[in-house]
Amino acid sequence: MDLEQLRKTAAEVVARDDVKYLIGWKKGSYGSRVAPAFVEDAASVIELIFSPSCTANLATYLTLVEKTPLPRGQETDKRKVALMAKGCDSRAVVQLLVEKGIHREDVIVIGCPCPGMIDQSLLAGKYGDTEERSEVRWNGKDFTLVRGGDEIEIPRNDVLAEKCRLCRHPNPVISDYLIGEAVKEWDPAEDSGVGELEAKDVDGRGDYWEGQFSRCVRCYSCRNVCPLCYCQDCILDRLNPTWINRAVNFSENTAFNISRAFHLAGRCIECGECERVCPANIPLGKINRKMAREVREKYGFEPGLDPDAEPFQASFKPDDPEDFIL
Amino acid sequence: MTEKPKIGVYVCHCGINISATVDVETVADYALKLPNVEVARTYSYMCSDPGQVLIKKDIKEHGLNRVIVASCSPRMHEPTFRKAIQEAGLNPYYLEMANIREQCSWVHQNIDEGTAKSKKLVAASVAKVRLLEALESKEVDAEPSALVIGAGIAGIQAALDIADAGFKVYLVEKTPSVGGRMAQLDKTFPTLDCSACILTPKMVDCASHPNIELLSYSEVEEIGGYIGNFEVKVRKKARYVDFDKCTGCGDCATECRVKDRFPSEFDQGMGKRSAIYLPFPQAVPAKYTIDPEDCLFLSKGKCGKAPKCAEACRPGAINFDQVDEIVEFKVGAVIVATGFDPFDASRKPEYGYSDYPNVITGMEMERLVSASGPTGGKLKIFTGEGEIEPKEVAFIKCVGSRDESVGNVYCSRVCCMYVAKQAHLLRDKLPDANIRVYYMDVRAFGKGFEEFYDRVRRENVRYIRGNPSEIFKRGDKLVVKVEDTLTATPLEDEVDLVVLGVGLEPRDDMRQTMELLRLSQSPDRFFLEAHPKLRPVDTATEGVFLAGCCQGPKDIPDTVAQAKGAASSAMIPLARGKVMISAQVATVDESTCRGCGFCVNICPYKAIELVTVNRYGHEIEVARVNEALCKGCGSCSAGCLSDSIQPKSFRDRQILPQIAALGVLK
Amino acid sequence: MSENYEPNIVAFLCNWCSYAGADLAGTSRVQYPANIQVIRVMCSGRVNPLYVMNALQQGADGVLVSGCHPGDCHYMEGNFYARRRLGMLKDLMEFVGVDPRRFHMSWVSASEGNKWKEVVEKTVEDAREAGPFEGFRRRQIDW
Amino acid sequence: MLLNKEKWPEFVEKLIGKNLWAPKLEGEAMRFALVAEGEEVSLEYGNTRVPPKGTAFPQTETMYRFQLGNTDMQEPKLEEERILLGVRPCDARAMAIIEKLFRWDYDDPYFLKRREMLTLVGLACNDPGLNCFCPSVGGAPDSAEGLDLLMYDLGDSFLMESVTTKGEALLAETKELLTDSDADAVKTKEKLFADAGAKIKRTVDHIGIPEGLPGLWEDPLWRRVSASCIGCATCTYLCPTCHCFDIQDEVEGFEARRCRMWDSCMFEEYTLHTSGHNTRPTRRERTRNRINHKYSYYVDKFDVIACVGCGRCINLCPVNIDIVEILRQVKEELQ
Repeated sequence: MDLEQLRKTAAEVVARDDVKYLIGWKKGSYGSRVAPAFVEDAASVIELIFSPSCTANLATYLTLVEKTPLPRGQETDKRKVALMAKGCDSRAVVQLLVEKGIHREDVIVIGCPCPGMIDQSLLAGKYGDTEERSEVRWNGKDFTLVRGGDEIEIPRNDVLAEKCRLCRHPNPVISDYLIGEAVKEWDPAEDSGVGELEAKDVDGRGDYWEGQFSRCVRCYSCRNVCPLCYCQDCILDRLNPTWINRAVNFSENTAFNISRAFHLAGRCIECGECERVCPANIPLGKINRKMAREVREKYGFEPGLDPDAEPFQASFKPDDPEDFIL
Repeated sequence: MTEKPKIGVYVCHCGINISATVDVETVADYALKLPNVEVARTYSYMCSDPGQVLIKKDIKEHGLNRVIVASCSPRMHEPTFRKAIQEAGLNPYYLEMANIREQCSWVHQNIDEGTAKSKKLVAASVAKVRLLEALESKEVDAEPSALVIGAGIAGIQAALDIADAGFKVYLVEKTPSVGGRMAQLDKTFPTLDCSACILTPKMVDCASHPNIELLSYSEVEEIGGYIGNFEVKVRKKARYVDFDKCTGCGDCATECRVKDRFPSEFDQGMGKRSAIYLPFPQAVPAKYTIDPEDCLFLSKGKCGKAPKCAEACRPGAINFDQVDEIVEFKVGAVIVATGFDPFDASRKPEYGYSDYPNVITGMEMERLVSASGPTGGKLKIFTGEGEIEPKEVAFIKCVGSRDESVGNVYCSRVCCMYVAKQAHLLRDKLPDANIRVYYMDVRAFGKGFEEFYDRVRRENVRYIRGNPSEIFKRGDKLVVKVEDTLTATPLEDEVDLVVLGVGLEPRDDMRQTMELLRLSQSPDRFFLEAHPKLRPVDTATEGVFLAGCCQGPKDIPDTVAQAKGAASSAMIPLARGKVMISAQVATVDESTCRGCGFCVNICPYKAIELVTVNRYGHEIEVARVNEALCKGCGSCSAGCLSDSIQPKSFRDRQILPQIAALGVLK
Repeated sequence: MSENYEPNIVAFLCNWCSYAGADLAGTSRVQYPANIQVIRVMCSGRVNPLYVMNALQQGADGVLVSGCHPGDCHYMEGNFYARRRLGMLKDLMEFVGVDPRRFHMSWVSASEGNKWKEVVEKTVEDAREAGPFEGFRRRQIDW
Repeated sequence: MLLNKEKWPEFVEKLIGKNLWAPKLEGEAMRFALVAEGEEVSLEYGNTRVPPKGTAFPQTETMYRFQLGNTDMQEPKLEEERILLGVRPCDARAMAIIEKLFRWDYDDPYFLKRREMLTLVGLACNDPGLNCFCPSVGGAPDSAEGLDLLMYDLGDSFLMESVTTKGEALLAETKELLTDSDADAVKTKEKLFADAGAKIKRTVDHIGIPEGLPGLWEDPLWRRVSASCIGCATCTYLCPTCHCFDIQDEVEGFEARRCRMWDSCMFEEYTLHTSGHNTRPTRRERTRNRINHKYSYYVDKFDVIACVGCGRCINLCPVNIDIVEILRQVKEELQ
């Protein structure tokens, strides 16, 4: 990744009068963590980075904008927002366009072709973690961890995030600027996580998910981090009617997770954020990927690729599968 | 502030229809213990006058504000009880019915089971009725005009009736002339009237009627809106002939450089026309049209030194620069009279229609026997070798009808009689010919049909029961291979002419019309009526009616009758000037709507649009329902991720407690 | 599993086809198991797939959704939406461990009283085989 | 007293019958759970993912049950006594800190009854976590506050020190497994835990912060530090001192219960009024509140910082919002 080019482009973009800010990544507060950066002026572009730690999908911030009541006479800020986007992030942008969550003219996509991201917990688990800042870099085939004065070579598959192992779209599917060259796509690994579960019988899967969902604390980080969960008022928070009780127990947690997964069917762009942020380590990605695969294979649809597509959940084909109908 | 629900539960015995397998007293006792239930009673016939009086009296005396009737299907008596509680001063939508007859007492025999299930159904009704809302039906103004699509006999008749009643009619016809299929027919069965003689006056009438705006050579492009307020866009295709200047003299066609080179659609391709043409001599309007594909000047850009038609036209009506024109107007009702297509006989290759010129269809026969047809009414048949006057003629019925192999299971209803009629006409013209009709059944069900069939048989037309399997050529004859199923004799019948009694099929372009008006098809692929018995001219789209063969095969009198029916139905909103729109429509909570537009995509009635609203200074998009267009199906709601769009009376907050009651209670 | 376990089935029927079909079964005095209780909606397209989950959570052992045959929908397309949504839901539920025998969908027209009976019998039988729903039922959790 | 590690399984066995809860590995994370077999207990952990506050302050708690349209209430029976084994000192301190709130203007029966029935057996930290900063906020890897009994891992044995009579009772019950401690053991302990304290690198200088925070009400730093917040409850639900709850009526059919459950000030609806007005309309105000509550309001009211430096909110924040970093910036603004 050419940081020079990134920062130059970013400076150019944020200097524009019609741009509010740029959302990108900067170094985090410890270890090899990164944090979202909101760059408002050209001087601040120096903090922007793009590294294998930039696993998060920043597209969620496009819809997290809080619209508090404006004093009378005050105009809304209609300036554009620029966003650094990897392949998966750009799919979220496309899906948001499909769902009118954002308008094309309101967003500038700074496409970042993505050679694959790391899973911080894998890295910490296998290579330890430090309070002092470190950095992970791409070194062509693998990763290099720069910590203290040391450079540690890390085999790619040791710490590659699961979503990246399965990735089919590492290059941005939409962009206004492209930083560097498109990366060569790799063969997505077989989705063994989903496959193993499918191999179980239905009770086996029930037991598995009971173990998982029982741990859910309903912090809603999975929902809040999801770029496509952008309802003003989520039905899971609703009291009239109450779809899901607030009580935290296996029953409500399961209902919550089924609802969440169902709402994302045909919409999820497999950025893996829900699973990454879950403090209870619930493998939510498995459900989302399972549904994404069903949608792809049975219905021939893949979300987040075509801004002009009809939303999957709001369309049908006369020959949709109906083998399950009596 | 919503008032506290006070519920009355009325459990009907329905004579012994319910009480034989449901202990209605136990059900009522149980109901009385449910939350907010003030009164619970049973009665022998709740729908009877005393039954209704009982409810009304309780509403007044106990101050009930919700009513549950546990009786028959709501599809049966919901309107009855709505009316009853309304008469007692309650909003009619404060009613819920528990179907303990059709879906309980009649289908379960064990009284314990029936009683237990009835209790749950009543409890579920209590759960829902507490949360129902008062609804008001609204009225909107209706445009006092109608659109009729298709100007065959059905469209013409419907247009004339509506126009005669004093309403404006837009009559849209795709082809250059009105008249449709009936204009192509020679005589009509069983009366043998001259088809043209009875039709042409009506054609002329509809062109000259002050209330009819005839849009010939035009197609409907778009229909929006709803009953009383349809917004219509029509494309008037360019004729390349100035409509007002053309006198219909025909000099242009005579002079056309490609004179009589093209198969005439009207003559089923057996006659020829020029590139500039009048479809048939009696065409209305009597205005010439240039076929842009046939015209040398329009298709190739060059026609000699200059187009001869333009030179020949004294009024100077030829205008090659003419373009399509879009006409927009509003109507209150729409009649679809788009007709049919004759079955394409080449889809039965075993009959050799594509191979042998002396295998012809019934429609071609009509043109052949017509005095105004391509042969002037003479039966000259080209066999491939030469022209003959046929001596041996075979008719085959049910070609493309009652035939699963071509996907048409239905009977086309007219073939039996038109074949009989054509056999009769042929007998007139060829007194010595041997005429036989191969048939599966003869269905002579209409007025005068059986008599006519008898007459034809007496005229020495032989009816042989058998469905030919193949037609092939042997020498200069056609061989019809068939088994006479009455005598179980295989035959190889040598003939000069085979007439295929082709059936009627839905029009090739009907999908367009379906999408325009959101109509459905019945299994036979013709348009689906709202109810096969009681609403045969209505469609599921309110304000849209069907006339003629687009709804199913029909003969002329049935078509005219249905056209008149459709016209009279269409005139109801026009005459009232108002239309009632359903109260059970979807409604949007704009404070939670995220403006994704899923509902807009889903709505089959285009009843939802995204509008920009100001939410505390921010411009945001939210969905909005046009209540007049909404039918309350609720598909939008199930697709709404934020639960923001809800059909009234079937809201999630009304259904979820029902689910809970059915699930939890034992 | 209890000897005399009777599955509790909640069914969602569209007003125009399946509810009418169930009414016809009644008018024709066709007999079928009493385990099924119907909630009438205007169109199968109205059935929010989460109703199915909700019904199981709230005590149903099986759920049935029934609508018009494709092409026959009173609202033209509602059943197509229902088919797609509920097909997805079925896959999802099965993946998270809900026995597929607990959820069925059918097309029953207004004239198919006998088909309605068959559908009910199949739904009840399947739910019976699957046994009482012990998954994420709300009642079992600390009420 | 000393417990030789060879006797550890026996020690655990003895407690199992007494409703013993201890950290268990669930998935990839540790969580307090009921122990059925001794082997399930694991003390190889930095800290549990979810703090044990739920044992006295359950995430969901039934207050009473009722029927719709009926005023009769049934209260649930109170849970039995239980022992929490392996509580980290920070989490135990947190219990003591939130108890102040639950005893404040009136005694909260739900919390106090449960708290009373708990015996907390602590385990001092030999190896504090990456983002631990307990010494900065009044704690220590071997703090005994809030505990009934504290165990120090000395390698081959645990040094057991009772803190309360409950702790003493427990030692008495297990005395056949214990041996008397000696000066060496105490020395080892002191050395080990001085070292443990020294391993802690992250620090917060809170001097002046409680008094200073109100003055930074409109400071731009709040927008800065909250910009990336996604508004989830990870930081608050996993916080051992966060104690906010919401009360809801849950209805099923015609039966209902009134219950209370954890709430989070990071949720939009936390301060949403029926009118639609929200006193903390954006994540800026919510983040500001979280810091103010812990480092100013609570200090003002109870004279203690409502943060024990366990580091969970830092470790698990999806977007690397780091309370140590925020407090550093606060301090910077104050100077």
